[in-house]
Amino acid sequence: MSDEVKWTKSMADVNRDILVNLQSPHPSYYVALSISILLVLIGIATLAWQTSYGMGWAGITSPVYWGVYIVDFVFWVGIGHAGTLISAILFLFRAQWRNSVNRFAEAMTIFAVLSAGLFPLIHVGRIWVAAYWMFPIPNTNNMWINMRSPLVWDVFAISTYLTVSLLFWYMGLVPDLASIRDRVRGLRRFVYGIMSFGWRGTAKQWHHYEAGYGFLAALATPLVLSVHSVVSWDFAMALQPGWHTTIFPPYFVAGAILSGCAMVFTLIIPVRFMFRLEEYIKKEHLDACLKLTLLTSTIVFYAYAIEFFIAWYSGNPYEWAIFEKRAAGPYAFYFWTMVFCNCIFPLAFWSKKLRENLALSFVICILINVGMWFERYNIILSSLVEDFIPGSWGHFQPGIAEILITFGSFGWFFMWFLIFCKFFPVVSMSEIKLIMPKPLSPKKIQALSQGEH
Amino acid sequence: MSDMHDDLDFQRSSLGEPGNDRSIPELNNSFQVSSNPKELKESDKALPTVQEKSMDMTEHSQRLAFTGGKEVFAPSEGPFEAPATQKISGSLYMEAEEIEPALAENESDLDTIGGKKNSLEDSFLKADIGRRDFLRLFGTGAAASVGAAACVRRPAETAIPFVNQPLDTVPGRPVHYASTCGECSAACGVHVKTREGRAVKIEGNSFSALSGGALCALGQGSIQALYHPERRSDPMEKSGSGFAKTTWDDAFKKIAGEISVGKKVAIFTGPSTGNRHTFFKEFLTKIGASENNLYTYDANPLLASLAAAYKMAFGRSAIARPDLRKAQTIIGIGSDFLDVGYSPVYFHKGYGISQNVTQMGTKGEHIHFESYLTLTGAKASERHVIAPGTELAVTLMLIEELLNSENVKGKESDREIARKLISKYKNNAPDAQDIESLRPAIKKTAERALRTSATAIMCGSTGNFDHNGFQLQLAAIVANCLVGSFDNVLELANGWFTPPVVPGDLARFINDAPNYDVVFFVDTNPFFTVPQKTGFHEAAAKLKTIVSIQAFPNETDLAATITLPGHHYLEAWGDESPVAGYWSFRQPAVRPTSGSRQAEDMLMWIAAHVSAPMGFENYQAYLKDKWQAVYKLLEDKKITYDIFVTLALRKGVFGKPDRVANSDMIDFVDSFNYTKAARGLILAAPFDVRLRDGRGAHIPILQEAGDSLTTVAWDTYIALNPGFAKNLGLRRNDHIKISAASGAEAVQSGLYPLPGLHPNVVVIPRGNGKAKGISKITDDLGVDPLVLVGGEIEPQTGMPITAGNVIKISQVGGKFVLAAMQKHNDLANRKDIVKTVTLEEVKQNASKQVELDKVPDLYPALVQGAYRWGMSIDLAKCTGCSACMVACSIENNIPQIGREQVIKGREMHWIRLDRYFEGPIDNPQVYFQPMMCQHCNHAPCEAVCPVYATTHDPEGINAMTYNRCVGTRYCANACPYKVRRFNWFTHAWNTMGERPMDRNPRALNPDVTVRTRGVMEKCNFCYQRIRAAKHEVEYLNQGEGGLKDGQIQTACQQTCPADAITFGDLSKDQSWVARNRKDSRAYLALGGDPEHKEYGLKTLPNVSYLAKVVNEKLKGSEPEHH
Amino acid sequence: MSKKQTGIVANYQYLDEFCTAIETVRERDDFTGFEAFSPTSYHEIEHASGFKPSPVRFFTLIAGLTGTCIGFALALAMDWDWPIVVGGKTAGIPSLPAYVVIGFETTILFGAFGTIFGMLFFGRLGNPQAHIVEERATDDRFTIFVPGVTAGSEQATLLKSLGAEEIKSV
Amino acid sequence: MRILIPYKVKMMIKSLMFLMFGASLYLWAQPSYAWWMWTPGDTVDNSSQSSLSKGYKPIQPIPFSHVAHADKRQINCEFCHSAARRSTSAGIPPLNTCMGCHRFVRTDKDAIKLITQKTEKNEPMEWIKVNDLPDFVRFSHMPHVSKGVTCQTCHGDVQKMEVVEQFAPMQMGWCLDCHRTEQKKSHKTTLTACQTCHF
Repeated sequence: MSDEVKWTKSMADVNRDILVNLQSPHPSYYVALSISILLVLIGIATLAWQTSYGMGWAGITSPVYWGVYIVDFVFWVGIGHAGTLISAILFLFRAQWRNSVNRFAEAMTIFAVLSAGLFPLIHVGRIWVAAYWMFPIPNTNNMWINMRSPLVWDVFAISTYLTVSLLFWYMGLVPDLASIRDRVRGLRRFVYGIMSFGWRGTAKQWHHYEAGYGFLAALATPLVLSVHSVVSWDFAMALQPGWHTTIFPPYFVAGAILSGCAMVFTLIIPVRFMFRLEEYIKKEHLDACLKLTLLTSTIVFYAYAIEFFIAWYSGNPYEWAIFEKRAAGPYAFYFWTMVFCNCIFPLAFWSKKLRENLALSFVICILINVGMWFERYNIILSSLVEDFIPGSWGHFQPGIAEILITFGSFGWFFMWFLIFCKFFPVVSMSEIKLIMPKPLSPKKIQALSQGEH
Repeated sequence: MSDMHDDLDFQRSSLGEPGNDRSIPELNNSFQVSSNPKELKESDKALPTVQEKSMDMTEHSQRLAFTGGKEVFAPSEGPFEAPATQKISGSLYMEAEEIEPALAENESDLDTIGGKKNSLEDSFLKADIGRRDFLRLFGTGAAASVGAAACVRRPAETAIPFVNQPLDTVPGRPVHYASTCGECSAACGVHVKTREGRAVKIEGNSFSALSGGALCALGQGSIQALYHPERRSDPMEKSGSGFAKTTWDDAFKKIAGEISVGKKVAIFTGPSTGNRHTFFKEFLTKIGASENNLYTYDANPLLASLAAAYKMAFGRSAIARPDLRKAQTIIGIGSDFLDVGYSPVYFHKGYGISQNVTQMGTKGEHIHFESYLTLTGAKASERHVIAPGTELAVTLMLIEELLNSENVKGKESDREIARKLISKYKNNAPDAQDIESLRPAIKKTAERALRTSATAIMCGSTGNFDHNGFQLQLAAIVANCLVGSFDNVLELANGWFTPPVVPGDLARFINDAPNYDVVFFVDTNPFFTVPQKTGFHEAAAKLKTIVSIQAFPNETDLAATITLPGHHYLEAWGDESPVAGYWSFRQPAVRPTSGSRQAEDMLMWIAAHVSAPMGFENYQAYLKDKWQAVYKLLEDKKITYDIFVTLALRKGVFGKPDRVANSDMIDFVDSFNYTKAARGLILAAPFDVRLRDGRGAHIPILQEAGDSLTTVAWDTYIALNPGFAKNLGLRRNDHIKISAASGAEAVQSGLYPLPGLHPNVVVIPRGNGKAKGISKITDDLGVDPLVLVGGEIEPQTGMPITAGNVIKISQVGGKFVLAAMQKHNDLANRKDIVKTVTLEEVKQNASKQVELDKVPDLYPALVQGAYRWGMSIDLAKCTGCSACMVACSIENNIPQIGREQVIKGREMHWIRLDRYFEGPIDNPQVYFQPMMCQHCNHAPCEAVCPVYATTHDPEGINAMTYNRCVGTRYCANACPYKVRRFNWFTHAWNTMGERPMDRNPRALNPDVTVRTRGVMEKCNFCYQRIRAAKHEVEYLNQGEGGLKDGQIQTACQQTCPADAITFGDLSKDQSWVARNRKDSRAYLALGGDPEHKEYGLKTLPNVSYLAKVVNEKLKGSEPEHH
Repeated sequence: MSKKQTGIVANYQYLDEFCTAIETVRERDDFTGFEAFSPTSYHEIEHASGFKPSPVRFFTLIAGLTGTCIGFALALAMDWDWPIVVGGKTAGIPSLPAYVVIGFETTILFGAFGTIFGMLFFGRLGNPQAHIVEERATDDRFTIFVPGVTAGSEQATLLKSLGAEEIKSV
Repeated sequence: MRILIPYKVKMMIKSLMFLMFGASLYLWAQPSYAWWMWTPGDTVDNSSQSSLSKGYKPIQPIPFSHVAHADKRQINCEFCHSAARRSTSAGIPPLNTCMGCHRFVRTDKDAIKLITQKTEKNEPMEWIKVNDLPDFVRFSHMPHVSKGVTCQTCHGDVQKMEVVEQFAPMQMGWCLDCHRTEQKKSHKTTLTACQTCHF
């Protein structure tokens, strides 16, 4: 694919252009950062308020015991998926366009998982004992945790995912940090020197690095597929109609990748603008990203359809009642928002012309993010509101705490992301050099072009 | 001895000996500690003068002394109160701080209590702190932090033993006191469970022949009134527009002074069948007034109208006692005898036996005619909706049809009166043509009534007392004569009901009021329950002095010039004789908790100051004297008087039924006047099932339990026929206004379209809409439909006419969201939630045993412990009275959360009463299903908990470990029954809700952990009771051969008046619950259809249901009405 | 490596010349201890250097398998410590299917750590005093460092002849 | 392009952010303190803190000596703590139990004078609890005493203690040590069931 890319920059420009963000980003960067920090502070204050008085300040109620917090959790875990997908799976597939976006896709993964990781804690009723029970040492109770609970699987899956993503991301960063080290002086040189582990870039290091990177990618690949499967088991393992289906793992993974790709795209556009990376994140790369979005969108479309089909085909009255209500009940708005945003609008990406229209694509990707949020809202809430016993049916309306904390989590995510952008190369410098035209001597080029003819 | 119970068993020796002399637990305070009755009297008398300082002491010691090593009380003061620190120099507690005196509630507290230093005490206890604070801070379990700087925290709790431990008190073990419920005139026997002097639970007295161990919701909830924080502790005197505190002495002297002026004194009191009215009469004569100055009144029109009707028909002051156990056919006409009749528990018990579905498929019949849906009507095997106001017409038509039948029973003279009545009625039959369409049904009913050997006809409701309300009772008597129910089902000659009120007294009082200077209003609230237009309020306003003696502040207090806080019935002496000849004694179960006094003692004191002493030291002595008469009934004189009192208390009811010869009916036809029923939209204002006439309105649990039919809690709903509402373009929760046809009076509330209503009837329950300023619970809550009622008073009964008024509806606009707990009202075509069978099917399957536990499973069977606890709920018996919900809440310290939170759906009831409508919307089949934790053997909730907070007990219980719970709420999601409850707030000190329904720590059950916010909770089969019984048997060797079936009763089962709930050991084949599980009607909720190898969710609950028996199975359900 | 080695640095602009240079010098005895630096990892350099497959993979394998064992052992040990019945299923072996997730996750986690440690170990990373011979080596230049020789030596001449842009001594 | 923010504005923004951070910390800190102090059932938790409780030795209102009573004079534990066999609580003796002897014995001691005074005034003695379980533990003395567990097993040699102190950590793991051993012996499955102690 890189063959088609028209590079205007050469390898020599890479470091200079990309590291420019270490000095002076566009002023809009500061605006974005302060908004994010404000949101985080609001979220923290809301959480303090909620924790000191009780979960009642969120809209969750009986029978909707899981609400927006779990929606956010699944949403953020989903967002996190694209990063590892792009860096690991596409690495194994040797899809070269990933080299231009993988760095911040990975960063996005980490910060999204950081956001996601907060939500189980925000969600539990007794945050002050939850952490201790999960790691019960010293174990004065002689009691451990229930390894049969999908929530414990979640803890393992999410923490493994975060750790492995972090390792993967950091491993990719090491050569770039060494580049920075070699470009700065004083304290910064010292700090970056420590962070780069003393990377020197010898052929031997590169040799082991490549091997390690490959194995890490190979390990991360099943992880990507498993994390959202495990998250989906939180639902699929419960008896709840609308949750208790075997299609959930692949369905969730596809949805996660869809939302992740859309989020990558949503982030590329402003980052590309703020850090003037138009020459490195090329239109062709964006195009590839949109194609991936389209692919996952169609998978998700299929999953929605098959979910309905199975609900009908199984003949389970409880199951079908839920699906009937999803499409035509009081929560139909969320359902149709989800269908339109995730399945219908992305169909525009079939057209190359529309794909090239960045503004339109940007809007559609934002809509996909909205749609994916509503997908989780739809799955979690519409199933809970009306399940088996009609006498227990209820209704749900998000509470003020949930809304503020959701915004807070967006602030949290963007805050870390923006801080990352300021201090680390947004584009993987060592990797983008790989996909740029190789620095061959004019002799060699001549020889090659002659060989072609 | 008693006819009902001849055996004198002392089996329950674990009960405290509630003897005459040890009936108040003596505690450590400056009261005289006495072991003989005389001294106790002294202390009772001494109470007012010493209570100020010592009460606090008592309460705190009651709270603190030996709560099993645990303090379960949540601090009531508030979350952020600064803790005190105390100087303790232990090995770990290096830091020591002086307590700041400012922490005391006020200076005087310190001066009087903590400030008096004791030099000896000083030498040992280094820190000088006010004891009050010491107790308050340490005793509340709040933990004073010591050595915060050292980061070591140890809550220093104190253990305060008795000074003199009463003989029957073992710290940590409950003492039960037998007494009699005082919430209504039915006088059910109760056992009050006390722990270290605190009453923690009221249970029905299982020896009581009347209530049989059951109790209604109101009786269960009344414990919350005992410890209600808004009870007054001081007498109040009117000053200006408000009230000012005064002392008892001043108040008494003032009253005595006013009385001695002209002796124009009257007493206006509530219903009583015991010695209370006698005492009042004696008091009145003693101070020189007439005994006719006693007026008795109860808002329930049934009491007066029945008394008046029987007086007219038989010339006796007696009400026939419907012994429904014997009835094979029960015919109800506009009656709600099960929910708010005049003895709901007694009727429930009889009804349960009458309507019991035997394994052979037989069951009593119940045919019901009513204009709006009641719990009684919902239970009927056949229900007919009639136009409001036509109850009498229906009864007369029934009489006509009975007469037409050749099998008609009854004496010839009675038939003659009936014929005369019918001919009179035929001549001016105002409503006959309206109900002509019902004639086939009534004819069939008449035939059925005559076909069976025992029939009871129950007429008249508490709410629908219209112009014909009294005549309806007369007609009912005639009808009952014609089916031969007198002395068959209706006991009139042998143990009849004593009328608790004298008919006509209200009307008489309105007339007589100008003659009086001082009127005592004792335990009655006519200022709320009598409609404004009757003139009662105006008449009363002219009185010079109104003395109001109430256990809880009410509207009468607001209208009074002097209010004196009276005793809650758990603090009071008393007696009732609900059935003539039978006596139920009432003794205090606790020391007065709020500084109140016994009403009769106050009167004695006043009498003494008017220099007309009553001759007794106190009311206790007076009663002991009166009870000598009952003692004389006892033939076995080996039993001393003291033992007799103990025995009588324990038995609940004691005595010998009065007997008279059967008398003939008097011809009353000439004074029988039929008033034509009003046409148009008619108001029905029945009592709320739990709040009754408003006497339960300040009890949070009763508000929160909600109406069973609409599930509306904390509100007054306006119920309309759904079709009618639809035609008006109204939907549920629309804010509507109901106004009187003439006049500006109106009430506004939310609309609830309730199936089973006649289109012409509007139901607005009474009980709420109390005056502002009485209680924060009732402020701005609900409306009182009585403002729509005209001022007419029925002449014979003296009762205000509260029904049959024409009203109109208008829309206010917008929504008034009712706090309805159930959002969906039909079964959504789901087959394995509520199952129904017909009697035919029961007959066919008589010999069949179902095996609910045989479900294919991959996993090996679990290792079972010695027991497998299980429960069975008979849906054919459950009447939806919701006593179980209340009992469960009280037993298990379940918080009440208030209207706003109920609207959000966060009610905490561990046992939920699901109600479903099925079939035609105008006359639907109603199913009630108590739904609590099903204790699944394959519980979906357990496996998903990350921290093992909910696990499977080897004895079959789905255990919930609160302290382990982190509140992921996954279990609640996984539970298909949705019976888990989450603590959204710490309700004990949550100030977020708008009403203080916080639990008073004193009323908490010390055997059950109080849950904090963020913790899941649910039914645990009252494990505290299971463990107590097991320990009793295993370690105290009480009861040989292990636990007996039925020895452990869960709170819900214990109180169930319909005996719908069975609890026991499923591993014993012959236990009651195991047999119920094999019954042909047994099924598991969401358990599929095991007969066809469909096992549903395969959760294998240990709770099984017995299918409801219906006349015909309904194919599908009517579209729901939202 | 307390003392910095001295030697010469040859910078190359072009990848092909750099590869040729590596291929040439790695056969020669007088280039012992030479190091080749590149800003990114071109497979051409790896081929030119003639490396054997990296032993990092054994780290991954062993650590991964250890993870699997630890995952299952952790779950089973907790069950063995207190077998608690939930959902009608006894703890331990009958609940093994549920522990697959735990085992899987620990496999990945340990495998990832093993890989990283392998990479760090073989790459001699985590070295705070790394000898940075040429700063442009992480930017756009390919560099060969030959220790213990001077700028005027035979080796320097050879490197120059192989296309080196410049020769510096460090 | 680099935008220049005036130094003062920068400092203002900085201090504002600092303040907000501080405020949010405070918002956190206060409720945290409140949970710690006021959450019923959480007051004594299973964290390592309460293992320090072992050896807790508060000063009691009077220097009551178990050595003098239980050791020298061999008064049986259950003579005073009489509820132990039949109740959840072992019971601290009421003052009249003390006065049974001390009406006549050692009346000259200050401590005895105090309890005499208190008895006369009908005032209770306020002992400081030494062995205190959290509210959510429904411990019962009855089965333990009835099954022959000696008092000393859990409370230590109280008869040797001049000032009573906490002998055992009284934590769940410590309870379980016995319960598990017993369960292995007796196969009584309820011994380690959660609901045995928590409900």
